Amino acid sequence: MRKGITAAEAAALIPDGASLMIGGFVGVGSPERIIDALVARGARGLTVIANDTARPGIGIGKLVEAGCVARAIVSHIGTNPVTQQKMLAGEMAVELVPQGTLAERIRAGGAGLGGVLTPTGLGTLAAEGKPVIEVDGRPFLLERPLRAGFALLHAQEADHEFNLTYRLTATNFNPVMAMAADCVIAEAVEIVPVGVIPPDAVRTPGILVHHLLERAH
Amino acid sequence: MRKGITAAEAAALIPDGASLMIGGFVGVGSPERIIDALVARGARGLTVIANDTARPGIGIGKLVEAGCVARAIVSHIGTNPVTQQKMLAGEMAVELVPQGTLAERIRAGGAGLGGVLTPTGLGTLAAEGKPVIEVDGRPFLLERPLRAGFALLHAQEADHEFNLTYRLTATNFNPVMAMAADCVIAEAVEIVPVGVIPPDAVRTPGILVHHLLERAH
Amino acid sequence: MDTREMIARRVALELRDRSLVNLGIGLPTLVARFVPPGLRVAFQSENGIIGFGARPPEGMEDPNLTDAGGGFITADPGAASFDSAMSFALIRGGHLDMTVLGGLQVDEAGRLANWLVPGKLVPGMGGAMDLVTGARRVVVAMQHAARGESKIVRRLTLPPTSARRIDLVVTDLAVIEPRPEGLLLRERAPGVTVEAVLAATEATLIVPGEVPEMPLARPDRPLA
Amino acid sequence: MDTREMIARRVALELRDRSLVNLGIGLPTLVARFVPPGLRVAFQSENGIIGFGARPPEGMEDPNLTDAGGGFITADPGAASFDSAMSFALIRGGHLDMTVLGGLQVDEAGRLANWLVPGKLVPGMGGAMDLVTGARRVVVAMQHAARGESKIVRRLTLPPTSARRIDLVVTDLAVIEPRPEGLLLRERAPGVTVEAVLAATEATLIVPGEVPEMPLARPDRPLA
Repeated sequence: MRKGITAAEAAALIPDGASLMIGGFVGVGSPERIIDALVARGARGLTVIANDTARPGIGIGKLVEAGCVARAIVSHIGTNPVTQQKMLAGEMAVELVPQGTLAERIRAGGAGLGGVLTPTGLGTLAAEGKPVIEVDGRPFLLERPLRAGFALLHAQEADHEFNLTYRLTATNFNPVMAMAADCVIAEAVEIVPVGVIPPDAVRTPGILVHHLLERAH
Repeated sequence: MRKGITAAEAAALIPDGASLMIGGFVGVGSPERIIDALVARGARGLTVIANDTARPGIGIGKLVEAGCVARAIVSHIGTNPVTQQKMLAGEMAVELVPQGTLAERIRAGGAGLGGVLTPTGLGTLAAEGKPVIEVDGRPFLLERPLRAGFALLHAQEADHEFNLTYRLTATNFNPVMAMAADCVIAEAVEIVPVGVIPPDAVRTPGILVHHLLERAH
Repeated sequence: MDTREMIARRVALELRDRSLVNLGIGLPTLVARFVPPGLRVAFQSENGIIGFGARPPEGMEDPNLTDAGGGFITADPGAASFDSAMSFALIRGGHLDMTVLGGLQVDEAGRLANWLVPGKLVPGMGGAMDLVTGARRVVVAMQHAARGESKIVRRLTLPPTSARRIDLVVTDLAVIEPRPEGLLLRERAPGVTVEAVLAATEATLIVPGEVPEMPLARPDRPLA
Repeated sequence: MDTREMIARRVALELRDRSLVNLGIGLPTLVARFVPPGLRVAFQSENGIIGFGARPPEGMEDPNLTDAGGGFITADPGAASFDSAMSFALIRGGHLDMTVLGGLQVDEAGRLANWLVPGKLVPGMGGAMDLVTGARRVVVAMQHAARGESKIVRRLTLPPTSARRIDLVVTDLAVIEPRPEGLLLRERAPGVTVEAVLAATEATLIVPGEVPEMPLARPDRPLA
């Protein structure tokens, strides 16, 4: 049985300038309590690796608006005009990665693979500066693995050994990010006793999770 | 709602000389009914891609004993002395692949990736003849994707849209193989109505499965 | 019928039974409303679900069940959900039978540009590059022209989404099939002449002897 | 106490609280019996489970729940199961804190050979190459010699399992730590002299001023 921490304690673990992977897809499946605590402590200079920057007022959008984010590595910013304004104003750097490549680069970072060989992006701006490797006569882009100092996850259920489940489309990037960071912090909708989640339903084994937010009061 | 087929019908779909991925780990999680039907129809010249060749009388071991297998691409044959004898007698070719590399090569085959960059096997016999790619100054072996004509799977539950679940350590290679073959044939311990398996419990979406064995009589 | 509906109805005729289809945001989403009766099509949303249905009634939305644009959806019986790595393994691995996407330009080589207008706001490619590269069939659904300028061009002036040649373009004026030898004019919209299509098109089109009118429903199942 | 139990007891002292550990087939499996009390160690089996327990009573075996050798196991509360791709992502990705494996030879560079004897039957590497390459700490548990020949050799004569230098060797005679400068003799088995270890070892060992006797239990928790 492991003890949870508060959202403020989680935010205090994350120094200014840290790199964070944050689960979520247009805000669905993002760890809102940890994000709120990061905004509350006035975090600065963060690098955020995520699918997108959500919308103003939602998920990662709150970090962007509060000026916490110096750099975003994402597949799109189309849903967040604040990110676009900050990028054009030079207040925030944005690196765009095709969504499938982003998922696979994070997976490679967590799985100890040296990179990703993908056909996606060949012949486009996404290929600029990247090696092309031929395998059996077909060209593939070599994309580098991604890791981060922290992964901030949104789970559906957690048990007191920090095993996690995810729900429907709130799953998205959370499981791959759980493998690819030095420190993994999760918040869950529900915390259940150990043994309640069947072994086959666990999507992230608790041994991968360093901290779990205690129940919200 | 889709209709199942018999084991004999499944075996009739698979021509002599076909390449098959077969789920299972020392026989646990192998599709025994399809295997029995292949033995019964006297299949010949098969290439089997699997973790291992199980034990005599069990799973893939039955195919080996019956002389159905011309070539095996596996991580070990240590549990099956019949495979070892056939290999030494020149009746069967055996290609050994590190287990994690085998899983990842199959995953790459199913995920449209050009190959796998792994540190496993560097400086060993497993590296012979394979390119070494440097990424950020670290060397990785480039291993090629694996695909097969057929994947033969063992599932726990299937519904009538052929969505599949797996159970405990009978899961093993089944889910990755479901992605990496031209024709996917599954047998399940239980067949349940559509809608009974929650979306989050489905491990292989039914759209990937071409045929399901009807209930055993 | 507005032109958006017309385009969606024509694209829907490209759907095949028991296929897995991804619809892009905007016009392509409309295609789901016109699935020919009797066809069982599984729709994938790249944020992680196969087998989703229309927006639920008010008050029955689930915050954990949305499409790639963040809009609420429902799950049909037999739906399956999964993470982003699996979702794009399906897309990149050739398991997606068809994707329908919007477009900014298609050129004579059949290349699509649909993610970036240099000098303007940069939304990002999202899943578009993977979809165009990985889907077995790529259908582009778009207006033939924007602000008076043809979107079917000789050569892309906007950055391509993929080097891959797409399979079909359906516009408010025509159905065009990119082939190795060039853009083939397959059909014209109801009431639109071949000459009108050519006049509205910057690219050179290959015009066969007969160019039939675009069907908007299957002959055996007339338009409702 | 036989030498296998002695080796397993000594290896068990290398276990750390809240760590993820993979035990190879054979001698290494015994280590699970000697987990120091109070330590919570999660054992992984590479066929797809974390948190498994001992063989169940007769009649309670589950055909879907076995270890990597095919032997029946149980699931502890909080266990998690997964597929082979995930299992080796854990191993290769540095999530496995320690693996304990058997060995055929360890050489002065700290390289391990444990999967192939040329000219004999070829069992295959199974998961060994991934485990040795990927685990944060690799501990080899083996007899010091086989048929009179030292298994701690100057240079491997058998094919290596990985180019990686392993972290510790525990034998019936000694505990040896491969370091960049060579093999350091850390401990000797109870009642065995340094001279006896050196005489039984083909490789050159670095011998510090004092070589203590191998502990078989933690000082605060004496051997039961």
